[in-house]
Amino acid sequence: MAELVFWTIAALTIMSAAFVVLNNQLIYSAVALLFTLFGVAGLYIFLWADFIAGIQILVYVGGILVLVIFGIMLTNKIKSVRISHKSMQQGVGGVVSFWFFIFLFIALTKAPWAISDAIEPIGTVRGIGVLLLTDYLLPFEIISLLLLGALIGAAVLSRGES
Amino acid sequence: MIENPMISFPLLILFLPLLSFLILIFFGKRLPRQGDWVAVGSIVFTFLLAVYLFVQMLMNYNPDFSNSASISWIDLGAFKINLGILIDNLTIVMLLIVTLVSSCTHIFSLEYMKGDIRYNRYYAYLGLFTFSMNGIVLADNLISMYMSWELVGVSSYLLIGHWFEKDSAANASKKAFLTNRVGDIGFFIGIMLLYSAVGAFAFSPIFESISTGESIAGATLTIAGLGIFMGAVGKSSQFPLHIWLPDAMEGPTPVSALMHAATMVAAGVYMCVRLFPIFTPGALTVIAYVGGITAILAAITAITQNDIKKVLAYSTVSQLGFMVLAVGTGVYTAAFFHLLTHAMFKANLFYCSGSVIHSMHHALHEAHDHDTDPQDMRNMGGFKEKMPVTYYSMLISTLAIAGVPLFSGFLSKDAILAGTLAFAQHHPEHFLLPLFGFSAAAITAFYMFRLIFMTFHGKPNMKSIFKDIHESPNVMTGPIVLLGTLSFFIFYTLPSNFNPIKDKGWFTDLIVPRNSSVPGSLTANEIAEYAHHAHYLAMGLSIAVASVGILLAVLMYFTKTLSAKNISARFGFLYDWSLNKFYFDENYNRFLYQPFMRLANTVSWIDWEFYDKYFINGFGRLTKLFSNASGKFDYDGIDQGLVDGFGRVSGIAGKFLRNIQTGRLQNYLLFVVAGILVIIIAQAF
Amino acid sequence: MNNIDSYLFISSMLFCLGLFGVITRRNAIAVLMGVELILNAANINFIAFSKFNGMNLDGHIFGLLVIVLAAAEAAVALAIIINIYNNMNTINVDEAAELKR
Amino acid sequence: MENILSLLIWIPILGAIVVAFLPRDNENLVRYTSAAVTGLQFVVAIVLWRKFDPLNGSMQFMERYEWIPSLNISYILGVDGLSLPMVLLTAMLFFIGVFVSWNIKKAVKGYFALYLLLNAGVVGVFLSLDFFLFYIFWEVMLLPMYFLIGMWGGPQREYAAIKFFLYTLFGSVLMLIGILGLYFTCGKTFDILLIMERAPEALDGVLWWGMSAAKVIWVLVFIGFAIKVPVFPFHTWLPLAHVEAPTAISVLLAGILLKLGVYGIIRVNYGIMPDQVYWFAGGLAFLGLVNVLWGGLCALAQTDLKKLVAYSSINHMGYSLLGMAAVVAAGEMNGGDLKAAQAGLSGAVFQMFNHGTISAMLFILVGVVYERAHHRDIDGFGGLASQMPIYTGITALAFFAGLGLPGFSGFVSEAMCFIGAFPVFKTIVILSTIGILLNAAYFLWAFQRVFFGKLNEKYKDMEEINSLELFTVIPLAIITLFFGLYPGPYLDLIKSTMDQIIEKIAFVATYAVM
Repeated sequence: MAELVFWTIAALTIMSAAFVVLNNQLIYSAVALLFTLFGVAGLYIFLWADFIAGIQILVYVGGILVLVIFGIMLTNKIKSVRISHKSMQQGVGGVVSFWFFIFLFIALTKAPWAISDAIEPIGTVRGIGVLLLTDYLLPFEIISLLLLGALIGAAVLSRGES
Repeated sequence: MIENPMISFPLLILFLPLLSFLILIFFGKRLPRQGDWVAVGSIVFTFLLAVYLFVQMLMNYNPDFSNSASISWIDLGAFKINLGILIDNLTIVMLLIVTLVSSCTHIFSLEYMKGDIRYNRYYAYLGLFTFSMNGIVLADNLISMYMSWELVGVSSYLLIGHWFEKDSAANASKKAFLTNRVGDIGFFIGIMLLYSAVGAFAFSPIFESISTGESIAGATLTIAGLGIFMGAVGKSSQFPLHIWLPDAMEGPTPVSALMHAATMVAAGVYMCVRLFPIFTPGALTVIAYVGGITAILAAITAITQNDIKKVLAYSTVSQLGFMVLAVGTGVYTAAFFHLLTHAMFKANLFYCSGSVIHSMHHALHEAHDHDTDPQDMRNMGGFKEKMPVTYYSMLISTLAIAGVPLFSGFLSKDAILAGTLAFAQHHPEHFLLPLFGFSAAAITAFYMFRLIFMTFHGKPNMKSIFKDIHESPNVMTGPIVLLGTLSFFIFYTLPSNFNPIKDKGWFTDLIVPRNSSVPGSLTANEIAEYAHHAHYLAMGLSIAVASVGILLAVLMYFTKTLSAKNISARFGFLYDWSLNKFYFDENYNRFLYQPFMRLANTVSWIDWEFYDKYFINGFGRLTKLFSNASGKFDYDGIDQGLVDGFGRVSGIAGKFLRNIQTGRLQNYLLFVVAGILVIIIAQAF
Repeated sequence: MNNIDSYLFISSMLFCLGLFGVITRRNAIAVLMGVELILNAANINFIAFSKFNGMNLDGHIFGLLVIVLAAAEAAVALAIIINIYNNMNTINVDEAAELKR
Repeated sequence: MENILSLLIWIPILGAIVVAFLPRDNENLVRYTSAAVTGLQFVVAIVLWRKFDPLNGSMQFMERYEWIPSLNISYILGVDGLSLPMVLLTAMLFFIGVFVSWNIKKAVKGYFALYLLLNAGVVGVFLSLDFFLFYIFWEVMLLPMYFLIGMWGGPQREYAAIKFFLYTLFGSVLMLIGILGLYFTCGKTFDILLIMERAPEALDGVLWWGMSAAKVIWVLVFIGFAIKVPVFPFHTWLPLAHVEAPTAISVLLAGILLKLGVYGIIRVNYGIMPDQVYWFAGGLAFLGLVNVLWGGLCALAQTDLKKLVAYSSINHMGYSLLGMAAVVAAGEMNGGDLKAAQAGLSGAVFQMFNHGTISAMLFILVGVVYERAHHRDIDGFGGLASQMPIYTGITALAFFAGLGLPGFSGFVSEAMCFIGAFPVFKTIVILSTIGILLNAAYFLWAFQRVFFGKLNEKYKDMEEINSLELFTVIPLAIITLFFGLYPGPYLDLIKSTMDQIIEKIAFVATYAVM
């Protein structure tokens, strides 16, 4: 059962991702991205990463995706939902991407991964919290600063020339 | 050491005038009466100290008295200079002369310089002069003597140039300093020669070392002596450097009396007397000739001068020549004796001339006449009644300088002439020396009486101002009377002798000649012996020549039985030469000064216009040429050919590759990924 | 679902799709979406390795950081895009080929 | 106080940085800051002087830090009797120079920043005991000078600046070759003291292109320093640079930068290659003679007051060269005359100090009259003595000091140079005494033309020298007078160091004779 669910989610993720990159209408791409993000969140759950999954939905779906949609709307004179956008060098791009995937696939099957088993934790939040405020305090602070900088930068940039 | 009055008093005498100089130069303008009382007070005080020393000397009556003290000035281990003072009878007498004449000058100037625009400076410089002159007198070594020597030159420069608004005064001061410097160079070379041989600057080690004859002797010593003597030539205005002294009369008359008659110019003679032991017979011969020639040349020049101060100036030069002649013939104490008497009567003569000029000046001022020269004797005449004190005092001094018995000059001049005569008797080849001496003596008598007659006798030549001529005030006549009195013989022959024609007295007792340090020279005794033998002959001759001189002057200028015009016309070129001072200035100007300036200009031209412009900048131009050539090669050959060849190849390649550079980010990304693929493939195989 | 290969397979697929999107899309926002896909693929790897390496929470931390980074990136990128749009009236990356000039 | 020497160098550098960050508009702040910086340096220099032990002739207050170990380059500082008076003079003149340049109007901030940098360079050269450091400071000095002449100078300033720059650069390149020669022959070290120890043996018998290496290095280094002195054939940059530079810079050029040449010759040539002194002394004395006469004659012919003073510098440095040549008197073949050697070398060092104070005074005074009249033509004045008595008095004092009047320090040192050089170089010294006359002639003639005679109507409203200008001249006048009357303190300060140098040179002679 779990196996089935897993593969369903995997398929949903891949399919919607394909839709994102292949579809010609921007808004549809954005909506397809929603499914991809949800799918990835699902995969996180399978990976016992409950906290990350939550964050994935909160930040990606709640934040980034909304931002993207706003972006789309702000940059197009919307007359209909069908905001078309063409692609280019699809042939060459496809070939290169495909061969890239082939090589990655070969690599991941051939690589001798060091695996060690573990039991499912009761929750990861506590562990992450401890780690963030002990070992990873500096990255945490830096990323906060970065975020702050990005916020200010974004605000300054989008204000335009005035 | 400092408690000893024989050391501390001379030091006071030395430094008090310096103190006065410093006070006046910095605060003179702010002091009441511009501070003249500071200067006069300090100098009179030093005079009293000098009198004290003099009295001490008379009371001791010790001809060998000597006292010295010194401090270390430079001490580098081996190289040492000690500055010190040396006090013996010679020094004390000289100090007395300097302070006496200096005091008189200070007092005399109170009236003479009244209302001058730089009154305080004038007194300050007098202080500086007195300090440096005392420095020469007291020096116990060559270095301090040389230092004071130069300082005297500077104060002379400042005082001659006191009225620097006049170009002639400015020129004269510069000329005086530079001419003195020429002499100083010789002096300094002499010092270096002595030091490098002896290794000391102080007099006594030098004398000792010379007397051993090992460190320095022969020609070197002669040259060293002549070098030192060159200093005296400059300072005492001897031929051929005598040209500055007559010009120096541009300074105020009291200054001329102090410096250019009594003290500063006597410094050279004083130095020769002080350093007599180092002169070799060869050097002494040269000295004697220099003195002789100076005496006669200057005397001849003095005959025709009309400026009252110029006559006195040439007379001074001539008298200094006498003294140097005496040093050269070995009777150096006679030279010093003449220095002493000459200081008194010549200073007095200058004061008297100053008094006359002062009076003339006032009279001209009253008459609103600014063009007439107040110093020209042709504008004077008949002042005898108007200025009796000046007249009689001047007459006495004139009698003294002419060498008339009963007066001081007779004694000293006689001693010199006796020495000269004795010298010639023993060295007949030098017969010219007494000839110079006696003829100069005759001429001196002549021109001095010419001066007296032209100024005080006869009819007034300028009626317009005659009524305003009057006797000078007491501060001026005081020094005149004092120094006039001192021209009598009696002051020099006391206490043992009242005979007016014998020079024996305190002076000859206390200032005794010493043997020369140079091995093989005549001893002092021998010289004295010879001179003694010649004494009566010399005395007779000197009285005779003086009478001839005076008689001629009387005939020509008093009774006018002989016409001066006719005689001058008969002598023709000699008169011309005398009137033009033997063309010294003109010839120096043409053969020394002008070529020198041309040399300077040429050197400067070579330096700036030629050497720098063409040679140094030529390097620059050469470099530029070279760099142009290499630049051409660089550009055309290497750059255009080789480097641009690469460039062109890459240009073509670039044009081809440019097509790939689309400027689209995604293209580049594609290439990146493709590149990664290629790498992976390459890795795989 | 219990071996790492499957997760890696999914993530590599997601990565290649994202790459394809970044390479081919003209619209800058679409390119941005491709970038998001790539970031997600990377994140999956982090979390997967974290699980199969003895439930090491370090991977989670990195995942978290990546998400924050993505958020920041999206914000800035969109701001830039809007700015470009205001200036050039297009957000097609090939039209805004300033690099070529 | 451990690092008092570093303090001397770094104070002005920090000062330059501070000045560079001051607001451009507040010119007075810039001036006061510079005055404070140089004043502080002066105080430190005085402290150094009080702590200095004059009985010890070797280096004192040594500082030594590794800098670039791979090339054996270190940061070594030290001071001895030769450099201490120069450091004092430098600190004092730079302090005074700030007030001399008080009236600079153009780009005040830049001027003072460069000025302080120059200060650091000069002090650095005097203090550094590592050739690499020495050379760096030598070049550091050059650059600000170029700009100070080139931007704040007179009408021909660019030409003068570039000429100065190229001339000096030419010299320093030759010097660099010499330094590298020493570096490679003496075991790859830049440490001057170490080279001093090793050089006589290391250079003994070494031949380069068939010539003795020691002689080649001597000549190379000598030319480098000779240009700074300046010695006769390399002197033509000096009048131009002096004339065109602003007053304060002329003061520093004459007062300190020329001394670097003499200092360098004594420190490097004498210190490192004492055996070659005998070979070169005759030439040195001859160059001294040429300097004296050539400079004197040129000065006599000048009509520009500043140029006259500039040529008088050439003339005066000639005496110093003469004195330096006198050291050889200590050698055995010259009779081991220690007296003459001491007199000559100390005289030369003293002369360079005295010329520093006297020529500084002269340039300041020329600057004063130039500021009022805007020209320096000697014949264009006349009678100023009646209008400006104080100025005249001070100028007379400076001129008399310049012509070597007893009572002023110049006399003492000139006399010592002459007396020292006389036993060995009789003819040369006798000829160069003509210089005494030339000195007097050009100074007095100029003095007469400017100050004597009737007052030129144009200048009847000329202002008297003001108190700021007096403040800059009077200390120099006092020093000149003091050392003229009592040279003891100065000579005691340098005595031990001079003795060491002489001893070394004398020792080498006995060694060479064996």
